[in-house]
Amino acid sequence: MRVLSARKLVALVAIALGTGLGVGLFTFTYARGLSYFSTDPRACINCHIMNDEYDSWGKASHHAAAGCVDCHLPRDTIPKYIAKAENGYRHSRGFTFQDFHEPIQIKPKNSRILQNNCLKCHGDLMHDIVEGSTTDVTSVTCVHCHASVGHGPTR
Amino acid sequence: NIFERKQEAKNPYLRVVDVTEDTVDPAVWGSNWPRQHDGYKQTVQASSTNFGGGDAHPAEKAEKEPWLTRMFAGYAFAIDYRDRRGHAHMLFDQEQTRRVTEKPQPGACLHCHASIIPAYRFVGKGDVMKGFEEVCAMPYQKAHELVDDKGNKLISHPVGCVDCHDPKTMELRVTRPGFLVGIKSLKEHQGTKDYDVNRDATRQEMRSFVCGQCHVEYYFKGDRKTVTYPWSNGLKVEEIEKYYDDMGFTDWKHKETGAPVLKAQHPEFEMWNQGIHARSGVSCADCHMPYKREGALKISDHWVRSPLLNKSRACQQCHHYPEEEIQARADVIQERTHALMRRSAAALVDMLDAINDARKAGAGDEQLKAALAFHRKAQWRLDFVAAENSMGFHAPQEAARILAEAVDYARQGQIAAKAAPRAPATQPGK
Amino acid sequence: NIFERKQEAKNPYLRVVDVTEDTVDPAVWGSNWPRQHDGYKQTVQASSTNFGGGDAHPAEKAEKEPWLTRMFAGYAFAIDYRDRRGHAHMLFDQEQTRRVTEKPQPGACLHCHASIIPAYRFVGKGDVMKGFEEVCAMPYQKAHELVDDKGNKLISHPVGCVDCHDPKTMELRVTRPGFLVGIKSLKEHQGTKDYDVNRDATRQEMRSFVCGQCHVEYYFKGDRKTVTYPWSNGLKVEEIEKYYDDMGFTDWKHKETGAPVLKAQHPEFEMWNQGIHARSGVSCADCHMPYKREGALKISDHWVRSPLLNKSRACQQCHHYPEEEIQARADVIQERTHALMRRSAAALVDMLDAINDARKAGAGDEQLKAALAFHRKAQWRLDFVAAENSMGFHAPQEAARILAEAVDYARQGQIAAKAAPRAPATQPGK
Ligand code: HEC
Ligand code: HEC
Ligand code: HEC
Ligand code: HEC
Ligand code: HEC
Ligand code: HEC
Ligand code: HEC
Ligand code: HEC
Ligand code: HEC
Ligand code: HEC
Ligand code: HEC
Ligand code: HEC
Ligand code: HEC
Ligand code: HEC
Ligand SMILES: [Ca+2]
Ligand SMILES: [Ca+2]
Repeated sequence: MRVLSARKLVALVAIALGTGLGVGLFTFTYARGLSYFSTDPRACINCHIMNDEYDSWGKASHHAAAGCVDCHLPRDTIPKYIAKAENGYRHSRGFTFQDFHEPIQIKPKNSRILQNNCLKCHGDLMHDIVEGSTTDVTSVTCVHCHASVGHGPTR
Repeated sequence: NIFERKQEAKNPYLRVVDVTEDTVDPAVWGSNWPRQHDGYKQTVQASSTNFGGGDAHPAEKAEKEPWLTRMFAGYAFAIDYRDRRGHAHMLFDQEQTRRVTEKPQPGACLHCHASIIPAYRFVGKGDVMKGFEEVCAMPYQKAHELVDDKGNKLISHPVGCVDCHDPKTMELRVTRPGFLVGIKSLKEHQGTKDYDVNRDATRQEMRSFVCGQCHVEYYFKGDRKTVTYPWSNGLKVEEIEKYYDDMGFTDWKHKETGAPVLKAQHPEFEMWNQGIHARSGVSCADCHMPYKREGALKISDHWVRSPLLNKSRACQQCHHYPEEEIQARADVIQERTHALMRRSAAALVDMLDAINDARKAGAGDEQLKAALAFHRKAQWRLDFVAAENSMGFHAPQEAARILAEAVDYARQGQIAAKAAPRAPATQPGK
Repeated sequence: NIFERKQEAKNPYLRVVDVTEDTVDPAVWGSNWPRQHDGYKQTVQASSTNFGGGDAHPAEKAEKEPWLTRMFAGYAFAIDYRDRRGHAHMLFDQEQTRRVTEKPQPGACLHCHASIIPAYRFVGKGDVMKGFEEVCAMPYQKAHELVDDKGNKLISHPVGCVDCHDPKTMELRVTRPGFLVGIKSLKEHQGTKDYDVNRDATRQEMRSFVCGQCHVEYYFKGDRKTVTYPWSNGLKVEEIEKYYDDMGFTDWKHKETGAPVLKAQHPEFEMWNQGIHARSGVSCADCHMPYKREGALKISDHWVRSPLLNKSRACQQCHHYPEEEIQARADVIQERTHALMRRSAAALVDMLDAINDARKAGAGDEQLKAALAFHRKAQWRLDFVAAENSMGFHAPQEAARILAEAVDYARQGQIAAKAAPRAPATQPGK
């Protein structure tokens, strides 16, 4: 492993704290919890449970434009690492205990991250239509019409 | 939560002119929002589909569906009842219809055919609700010719930007008193007190509510002809029927049978509400005003029209099938509905014939009581689907269900008429 | 745990025993594919939903729907007609039904209730088609007791692995002669000559065709009682009716009215074909055998049952709504259908009464001709929806359409019966 930058180290601690609770470092390292640092989509399929999303991402319109983290993690550094810790904890826990809801469903908080990321790339084009509401509950969400951009049609 | 962007309350649009609550002319708004205005102007264009309206000279509906003339016997709709067309024509079409030129109509008609709120405000001296009630009660022509203090006509435009948008923020809002009151009564029925649509609705709901201002069943309440939406028992066909039955309301006495019947008008909002799209949060604007890209901007297409003329934008974002397949799906639904509508109409006509025969043979209102009650029920249902403008698309199974009931009641009416005692006064011992 | 999971992902298909075309016992296959076999075994379990079958002691359908007894007057279904339940019970339930114990039935019945192809092959001396025809023509008990050269019973298992899977490749395949012939005639009608389902169907199609082997409308053709699927005019209710009308087929003479009526049996495949799911390529297996994850493996759930018992896998893969919302959507559809079914049934019963009255008053077959023709049409439609097992879910608008027609024909039959001349022989001058 390469020497970690200070920033990443801080993040690792955050993740480890989250992950440590009830799961233990074994899961985390064996299942490549560190892949949460990576922006390489292949990192996400260190858990086979993400295979479907990976495969479908590869066939959907954005695979050349955006990787998993571009859509699913916040852009700003601190929020990003908090989200990584939170999700890293939950995913590791889920993978170990196999007690999550299937089919996997995006959580409301992660939906908002997603919506923000659409706007990160497409905000200018969207200017007129989203004005005044982006991620609040009364907003018109992008996936209402574009549910297939990340992973192709689901139905 | 920390990674949510703070919402900016600033006004986003660059404005070159000022628009206010009194700016009814869309062209003025057009200087600020030329793209939306361009779309809006397109609504003058002729356009039509298998079942959708929109010709330059809209046909009489009875040309394709001759039974309508019998269904409406004795009512203004038997004189002149045409296919709808684009928003730009709504005021003109109302002025010209023989329902208005040959029959006295109230100012109430203008509620949905003109950019009318400034007129209400003027007449009500600032109180829109009061003005609304007064204008409803005026004769149509008098209301239409209202002028303000400077002698300028108050009513001169069809639905305009100000009817759906707050001129300050450009947010969607509902302006029509009929809807404000109607939705409140519906929400109360559903257990929510003091519902204020402009305060409590979500943005996605507003994308349907602005249309629900007009695309609804209505009646004129009382002598003052107040436009009213009969929703306090719910939006389903039998819930609205109950509303009318409970208050003993009737639109007119059917000329052939004498039954006290109801007229259903364009219940798009009510029907859509029973469908799977509404359940899935798909709004009127999603299909009828889909987003379109113009250069560096994405905007809502203000050319409100049949989505089947615009399938790539209106349907394909959600349904990834070729356009032909999308059209075919709509066709299956609409053709099933149309066949059932014809079937119900045939039953209705048979019933009318049977009642007429019974009358000729001497049966009176008393003997025909059961038959006439069936007539009212059957016709209400058939008309509800026929007057709804999507030919069943907005709620396919619901439309079929309503027509099934229409058939049943019409045939039962026919049976009751045949069984009605003839010339009863002269029958001895019975 | 994670270690195990990574291992599992590697080799799913290790065979420990050999299976052949003659291996009808699923337990043997179970040694190779224990997960699928575990699911298969679950089909013994009792389970039921609002409208779905599955109790341990399936109720007589007439308990909930008493009108069925009158609809089936004079036919075996009036004696004993229960809710369906899981696949494991199919052979037992057939052996036990009073339709079999009290009425003579042909070997044809076994076509869909047993793992029967080896028996056909044996009787046909290698020719499955020939054996099929011969077994159909035998009396039920004789067919059921067939033994092979060694004296082993040939028919002892309900539907098993071999009925849907090629033992060599595990690929899906259709084995039932009724379906092989039926789908060929349908494809021919649609313009495709010489269709061979096992050669020409796509994998996704096969995921429905294996079920269409049995979940279909059928009749026994001719004296030899050959199981036949009446599809050569198409799969819609009126297309199948035309098939029967053209050949003058009738299942039985209705005991009350004497009308030559038809019996509809479980037309799931036909109804599904009219729905939006079929159009969208959603197969029976997608909903009734959804994928489930067992460790790192994804397998098809072989516990074939109501998808409403398994909404997360059966529906949420495509519809991202909470389970309660999915249930509510199904409820709306099924309740609408059920209400319409009751409405048609009431109309049917009124018609039966009217015909009975006319007969009592002396009307004969000649005078009742029109009424009896309506009876046949109405009953066929009502039964088509009632016998279909999804209470309208597989094609909501189509089910409502069919019921609307049923109401119309039943009421017209009632009218015709009331109008039928009474005691005609003695009427002078006519
Ligand atoms: C272009 C944006 C985009 C990219 C890139 C992307 N996704 Fe997604 N992802 C989405 C959208 C949109 C959804 C659906 C959200 C919804 O239904 O509300 C989603 C949902 C998911 C879900 C939840 C399952 C579900 O259907 O709700 C998972 C897991 C997931 N993505 C993983 C991944 C992985 C792993 C990658 C990279 C291989 C990836 N995503 C790349 C946009 C994206
Ligand atoms: C440690 C194994 C593992 C790795 C690595 C992993 N995931 Fe997941 N993921 C899971 C599990 C298990 C779930 C289901 C958890 C749940 O639903 O509570 C899940 C759920 C999700 C969801 C939907 C649920 C939610 O939290 O909103 C998204 C989106 C997602 N993953 C994206 C990703 C992305 C992007 C990556 C790579 C950066 C990734 N995953 C890497 C195991 C993993
Ligand atoms: C990392 C940047 C990025 C993110 C994040 C992103 N996109 Fe895109 N998107 C692109 C690029 C680049 C294109 C292709 C170029 C173009 O047409 O503008 C594109 C194209 C599209 C298109 C047109 C092509 C198509 O698939 O129909 C849509 C719609 C779209 N994006 C919606 C979304 C939505 C919705 C999200 C969030 C769920 C999202 N995008 C997230 C960069 C991004
Ligand atoms: C109500 C439906 C709807 C919603 C909500 C929606 N879109 Fe779209 N979007 C459309 C339609 C329709 C088009 C096609 C426009 C056209 O073809 O002119 C489109 C086109 C696009 C395009 C491609 C433009 C092009 O032609 O290159 C992008 C990118 C996009 N949308 C992103 C988004 C983002 C980001 C959001 C959320 C802020 C969003 N959309 C919300 C319906 C919607
Ligand atoms: C899912 C898409 C969808 C939604 C949502 C929807 N509609 Fe429609 N609407 C259609 C289709 C499709 C037609 C049939 C058009 C045709 O026959 O050409 C139609 C027809 C109409 C028509 C007649 C159009 C014509 O050209 O004659 C009106 C008016 C209408 N809808 C109003 C509404 C209103 C008001 C709402 C919301 C309360 C609504 N629609 C919601 C798809 C939709
Ligand atoms: C102020 C009343 C009013 C409002 C608000 C309104 N409509 Fe209309 N709409 C009408 C009238 C009146 C007509 C018929 C015009 C005619 O035939 O002259 C019409 C016609 C239509 C047509 C038929 C167009 C054609 O080309 O055949 C459609 C579609 C439609 N409206 C949809 C909508 C939708 C969607 C909304 C909301 C976004 C909406 N309307 C809002 C009153 C209204
Ligand atoms: C509650 C709103 C509302 C009221 C009140 C209303 N209309 Fe309309 N009108 C509509 C809508 C929406 C349409 C378009 C849909 C359609 O044609 O069914 C329409 C269509 C029309 C049309 C064109 C199609 C046709 O029917 O020939 C005429 C003419 C018309 N209205 C006249 C009138 C008259 C006269 C009155 C008063 C007696 C009236 N309207 C009251 C909403 C309304
Ligand atoms: C019948 C109702 C109706 C009328 C009339 C109407 N609009 Fe809109 N308008 C809408 C709807 C619905 C939206 C979508 C708003 C949303 O999603 O929040 C919209 C959105 C807009 C937006 C925001 C950007 C966009 O395109 O989504 C602007 C700007 C706008 N309209 C301008 C106008 C102008 C200018 C006029 C008059 C020429 C006008 N509107 C007339 C219903 C209407
Ligand atoms: C914003 C998304 C959206 C738009 C736009 C949309 N639909 Fe749908 N449609 C749905 C959803 C959601 C369902 C319900 C099924 C589901 O939950 O997946 C559905 C269901 C349907 C069905 C099957 C249900 C039925 O009523 O029989 C048809 C047909 C259909 N849509 C056609 C259309 C057509 C035609 C258009 C364009 C005029 C359209 N849709 C526009 C989202 C949409
Ligand atoms: C989109 C999902 C879906 C598809 C595809 C589908 N079904 Fe169903 N099916 C259902 C639902 C939902 C029910 C209603 C279950 C209930 O009432 O509990 C049902 C009911 C049934 C029942 C009665 C089940 C019981 O428990 O009583 C049978 C048998 C059946 N379907 C067979 C089929 C066959 C055969 C096919 C293909 C030709 C098929 N289904 C296709 C969803 C589906
Ligand atoms: C060999 C004939 C045959 C085949 C093949 C077959 N079924 Fe069945 N199925 C039956 C019979 C017979 C019953 C009724 C058993 C009983 O009630 O004893 C039944 C019952 C059912 C039930 C009701 C279960 C319950 O618990 O109530 C469902 C659901 C069902 N089948 C679906 C399917 C599906 C889906 C397929 C294809 C994957 C399929 N069937 C293939 C003959 C068959
Ligand atoms: C074409 C295939 C097929 C044939 C032939 C067939 N069945 Fe069935 N049978 C089924 C299916 C599928 C079900 C489950 C669905 C249902 O109950 O409607 C079933 C259900 C049953 C049931 C349980 C429910 C009930 O009806 O009480 C009995 C008993 C039964 N069949 C007896 C028979 C008898 C007796 C015959 C011959 C006269 C026969 N079956 C011929 C396919 C068939
Ligand atoms: C009523 C039909 C039916 C019966 C009986 C049946 N299967 Fe299947 N089986 C299916 C279907 C449908 C699939 C999905 C195949 C596909 O998608 O190509 C399947 C798939 C499989 C697979 C592939 C892996 C998977 O789970 O998708 C195996 C292995 C399998 N079945 C074994 C068995 C065994 C062992 C039995 C007997 C215990 C059996 N099957 C009985 C219909 C059936
Ligand atoms: C493999 C995908 C898939 C599965 C599994 C599936 N659906 Fe659907 N469903 C669809 C599609 C596709 C449509 C049509 C609308 C569209 O094109 O988006 C649809 C439409 C619907 C509709 C609206 C149409 C109608 O008939 O009213 C309902 C309700 C529905 N589905 C319920 C269910 C339920 C309940 C289940 C589980 C028993 C289920 N679906 C399983 C894909 C699926
Ligand atoms: Ca009315
Ligand atoms: Ca039959």
